[in-house]
Amino acid sequence: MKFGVVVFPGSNCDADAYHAFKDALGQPTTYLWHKDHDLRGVDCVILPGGFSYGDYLRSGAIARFSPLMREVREFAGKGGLVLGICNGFQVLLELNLLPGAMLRNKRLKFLCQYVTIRVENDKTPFTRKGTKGRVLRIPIAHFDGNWYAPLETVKEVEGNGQVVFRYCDSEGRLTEESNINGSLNAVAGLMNKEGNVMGMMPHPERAVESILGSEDGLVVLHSLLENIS
Amino acid sequence: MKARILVSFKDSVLDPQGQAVRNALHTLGYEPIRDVRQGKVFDLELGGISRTEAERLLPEVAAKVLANVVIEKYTWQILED
Amino acid sequence: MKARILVSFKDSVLDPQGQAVRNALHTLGYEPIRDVRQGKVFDLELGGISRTEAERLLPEVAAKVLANVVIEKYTWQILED
Amino acid sequence: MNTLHDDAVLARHNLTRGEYDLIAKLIGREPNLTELGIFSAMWSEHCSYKSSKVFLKDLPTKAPNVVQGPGENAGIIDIGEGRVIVFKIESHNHPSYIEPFQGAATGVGGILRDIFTMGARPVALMDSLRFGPLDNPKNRSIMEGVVSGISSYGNSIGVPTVGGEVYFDECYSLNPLVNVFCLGLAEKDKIFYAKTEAPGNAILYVGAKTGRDGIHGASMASQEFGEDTEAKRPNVQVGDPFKEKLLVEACLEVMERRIIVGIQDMGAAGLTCSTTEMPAKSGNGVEIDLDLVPQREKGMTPYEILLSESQERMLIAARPDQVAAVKEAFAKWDLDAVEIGKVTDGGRLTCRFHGKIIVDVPVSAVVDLCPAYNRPWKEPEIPARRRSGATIPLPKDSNDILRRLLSSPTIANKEWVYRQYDHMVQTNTALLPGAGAAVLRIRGSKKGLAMTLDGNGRYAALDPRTGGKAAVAEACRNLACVGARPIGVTNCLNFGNPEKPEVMGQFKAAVEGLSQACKAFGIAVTGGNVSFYNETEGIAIDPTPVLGIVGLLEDIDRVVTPGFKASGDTVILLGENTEEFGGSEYLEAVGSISGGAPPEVDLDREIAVQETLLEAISEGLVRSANDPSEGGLAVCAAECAFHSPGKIGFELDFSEDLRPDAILFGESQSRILLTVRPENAARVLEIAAKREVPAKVVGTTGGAALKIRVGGKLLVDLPAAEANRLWMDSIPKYFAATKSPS
Ligand SMILES: Nc1ncnc2c1ncn2[C@@H]1O[C@H](COP(=O)(O)OP(=O)(O)O)[C@@H](O)[C@H]1O
Ligand SMILES: [Mg+2]
Repeated sequence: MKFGVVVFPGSNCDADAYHAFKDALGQPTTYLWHKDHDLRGVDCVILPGGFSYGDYLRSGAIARFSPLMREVREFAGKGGLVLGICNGFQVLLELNLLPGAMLRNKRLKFLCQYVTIRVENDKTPFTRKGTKGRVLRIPIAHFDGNWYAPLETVKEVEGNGQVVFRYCDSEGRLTEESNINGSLNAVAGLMNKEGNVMGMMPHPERAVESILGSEDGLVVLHSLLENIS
Repeated sequence: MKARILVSFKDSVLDPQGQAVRNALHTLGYEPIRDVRQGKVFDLELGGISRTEAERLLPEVAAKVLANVVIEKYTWQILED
Repeated sequence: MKARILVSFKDSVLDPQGQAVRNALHTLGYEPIRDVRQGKVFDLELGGISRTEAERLLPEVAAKVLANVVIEKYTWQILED
Repeated sequence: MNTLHDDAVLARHNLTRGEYDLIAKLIGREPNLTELGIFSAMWSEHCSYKSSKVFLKDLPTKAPNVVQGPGENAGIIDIGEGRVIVFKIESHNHPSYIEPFQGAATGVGGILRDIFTMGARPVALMDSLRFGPLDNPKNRSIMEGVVSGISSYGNSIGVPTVGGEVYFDECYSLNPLVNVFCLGLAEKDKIFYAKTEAPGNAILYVGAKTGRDGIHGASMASQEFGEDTEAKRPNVQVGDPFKEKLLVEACLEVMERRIIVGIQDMGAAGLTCSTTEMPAKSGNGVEIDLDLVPQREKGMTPYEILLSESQERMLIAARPDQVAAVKEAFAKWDLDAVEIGKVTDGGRLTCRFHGKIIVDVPVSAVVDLCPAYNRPWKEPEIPARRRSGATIPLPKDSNDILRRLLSSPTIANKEWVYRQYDHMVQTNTALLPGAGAAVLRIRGSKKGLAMTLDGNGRYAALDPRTGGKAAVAEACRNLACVGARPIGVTNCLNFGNPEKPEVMGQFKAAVEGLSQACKAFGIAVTGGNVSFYNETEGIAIDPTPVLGIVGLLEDIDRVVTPGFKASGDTVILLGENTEEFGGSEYLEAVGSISGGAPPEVDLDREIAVQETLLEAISEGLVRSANDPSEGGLAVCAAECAFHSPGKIGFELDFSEDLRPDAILFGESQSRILLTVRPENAARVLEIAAKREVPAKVVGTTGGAALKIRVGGKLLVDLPAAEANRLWMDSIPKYFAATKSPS
């Protein structure tokens, strides 16, 4: 399975994602330059974390206008797999490929730490190697991860089972405290209705080697591998 | 031509930054400040277009780029010809 | 009473955000937008003070809390009594 | 008789009449105002080290692993397998006081440029911070601004901030310290230097446009400027981490492809510094046209263009046939590369402006001929070293003292700070903040890199020589506790006004102390930074030498962490408790004067203790290790409990004939608290005995309480969870008021 990691100016987890898919997962992986109009025949597009365009206007807001996003949109429209991590999630929201928007974390601070998230839906191309209810330990590092959407949207999203991950405590319980950034319904990961585009704030690519403290991110990576066409 | 676009959260969206500012002001004794909402201001320098064109351009730029209409609202005005 | 304080970098100070926005707008073909400076807007709700008191309070709050006058400038206005 | 500029002009340029006459002699005529500005900046304390040079000569700068010692943008150490590390520390104290957020942010930007300008990819940042006490809202807002400034720049550019330190003391209220360290990795055969190589090469300007930022306030000559120029010229720059991220990628790309010959960042003194230092190192000159320099503002004078300290700019020398490729590489990253001049022979800097030559000076005069001063110094008065018999009464309730210590901000957990920093980006951070040193894995190698920043201003204030020594000893000890051996040193020396003999005396003594310690450890100092004039209203900060020491782990899988691993493990103390209270947090906590002498540092003992630990680690015996520093043994042991999963408690038992408060809270040096499986205790004691290091079993891990007995009496008995809460909540509590309701 071939993975493509998009590089925007200001992306800074592009190399981490590349390393995770290429070395930890052992799959052919390539960088995709934001100014190109070519997805190089990849099976899955990764929008990595970082600060595309400095996040100066809003997180992900300027990156959405990159030339390559036309192809990404088409690719997603045709059912291609797209995974947005952190800033990549924010870009997907700005692109309207996922519903809602990100607000600043509830305590108005950048947060870098391990969190625990619960698999809410294991029937997705991103989680089929997980089990519903399983708790994963994966780091976050973001300022704007407080997911928000109007009430009707939230209802729809929940009704469709689009919530893939929620922040929880180590036992899998949803608590005020474990909802670290204040996201509505503790949303940590979200997919589109069709189920081929997912965004998540936690960084699975940071949790694929035991030397770094967790391998739980492999659940997402291994799941993707199951989708070989 | 000079123009200004203001972008701020819709009233229905919580504005924690504004609240933090208000709390800070209260701590410093500025009690009369009952509420604060924080937003962004963009001061634009326009050139080579007419006022009518600018009047079309500004809301377009505001809605398409400067504000995320899921959470934000905007106003615009031409300050100077 | 409603008031508004605008805070932005002094003209000679680099405004990376404004520049990034301007560059993005140019890429999108909004050439007439020659320059962008980005700042913050604070919409305040005041209570329990007179207009005269507000006129003293606002610049004080702006200079002491909302702006760092080393690099920022501010303007204020009362929008509504 | 040199009369072109009067005393007022010289004073504004911080130049003495004597220095001025020397300049006139060196260039064979009197300098015009722009040239005066150039000399003023380059001969400033910051750029020339004129007051510190004579004392810094003592520092050991050579060792077999040193590839580059002091004198370049950063030091370089060989770590084997064809790789080198490039690292350095810088202060940004004054700007951070005036504008905490931007001041600290641009400090990060500046140190990053020092590293990637040498061809290394920055892989880690650390920050050493000193603020006034947090009960003062002004200090809180400085801290809040500084931390978010560092976080904003480092996070955005994608270099993890993996460690650091924070101290609080009244002396930093009007003069906070912000020292930032950066480390980069490079291949040994791909290091770049600031050189111009040969006449005919092109000089390219890359990065942000030049504005009127940061033109040295004290050296401003206002006559030439319009009325409103002062107001227009901000002394604090705004950082643009996004632009710098592009600059990192573009610069590393042209270096990787070897399509440039030399490169230098534009830091202090901006274009002036880079256009003189680069040719000076190659014995060349440089000719530039100031009209070609990309400018952000209209109507800038040559003086302003040359002395601007706008951020995110670099100067490149390239062969004429390389220029097109360089421009193309920068264009890919949406950056301009503008050819502003060329390399000449004859060793002069000539600048053209509106067609006229307005600067023509020999670069060597600017760069190398600043006079060095042997300023008068006064040997510091050291309080009598008292090893016993503190005059303070014994504490009635040691639990209470421990509670106070754990919640003192200097000792309390610093998560409030480091969780605002992305410390994991680049996915190399094997040991996250929380331990005494950070550890990075090195891809494609078994080895690991450890790094730490340390310094204790209070010790240095009481006895600068010991303070310097102690900083080195503690830093190395922190490295040893994770299993690393020190390989290189950088340092940031924060002091008061060097024109005061007392301050100069402190400086001299501190440098001697740290120099002596580095020699004992056999490690070289590869660079650093001196920050003088840390005074406000005539009151100087405590002399604060901050050491940045990097260590190497031979086997990263053997990395040791401070947290207890299991109940029932045996706790061993290496080293010896003594009755030393001077400069301790304990004295501070009981409200006693922080007088006396700081704890003595016996370097032979220190090294023997660390070697014992390293040997035990290499045999795979050690389950956890931590060193008692601020707050002493009780705090040290408590930290091991807090870092353990499930907050494993301990029971320790001491029976020495010492004041109990000395055992619990004294800060005697050269001690390490470690745990082993019970069956391995004897072997550790054996290793210690072989090295003549005092070592003994002092207790076991387990239970849910922190328990310490001295002479049979249970003096400390606190539930681990409660103690942990005090330690965790102390700093966040101060900032709770500004928190938004969630
Ligand atoms: N300013 C800071 N930035 C990042 N990490 C910090 C900072 N201050 C403290 N830390 C981290 O908190 C931990 C404890 O620091 P400290 O108490 O100074 O350790 P030690 O006493 O062992 O030197 C360390 O891991 C350190 O890196
Ligand atoms: Mg320390």
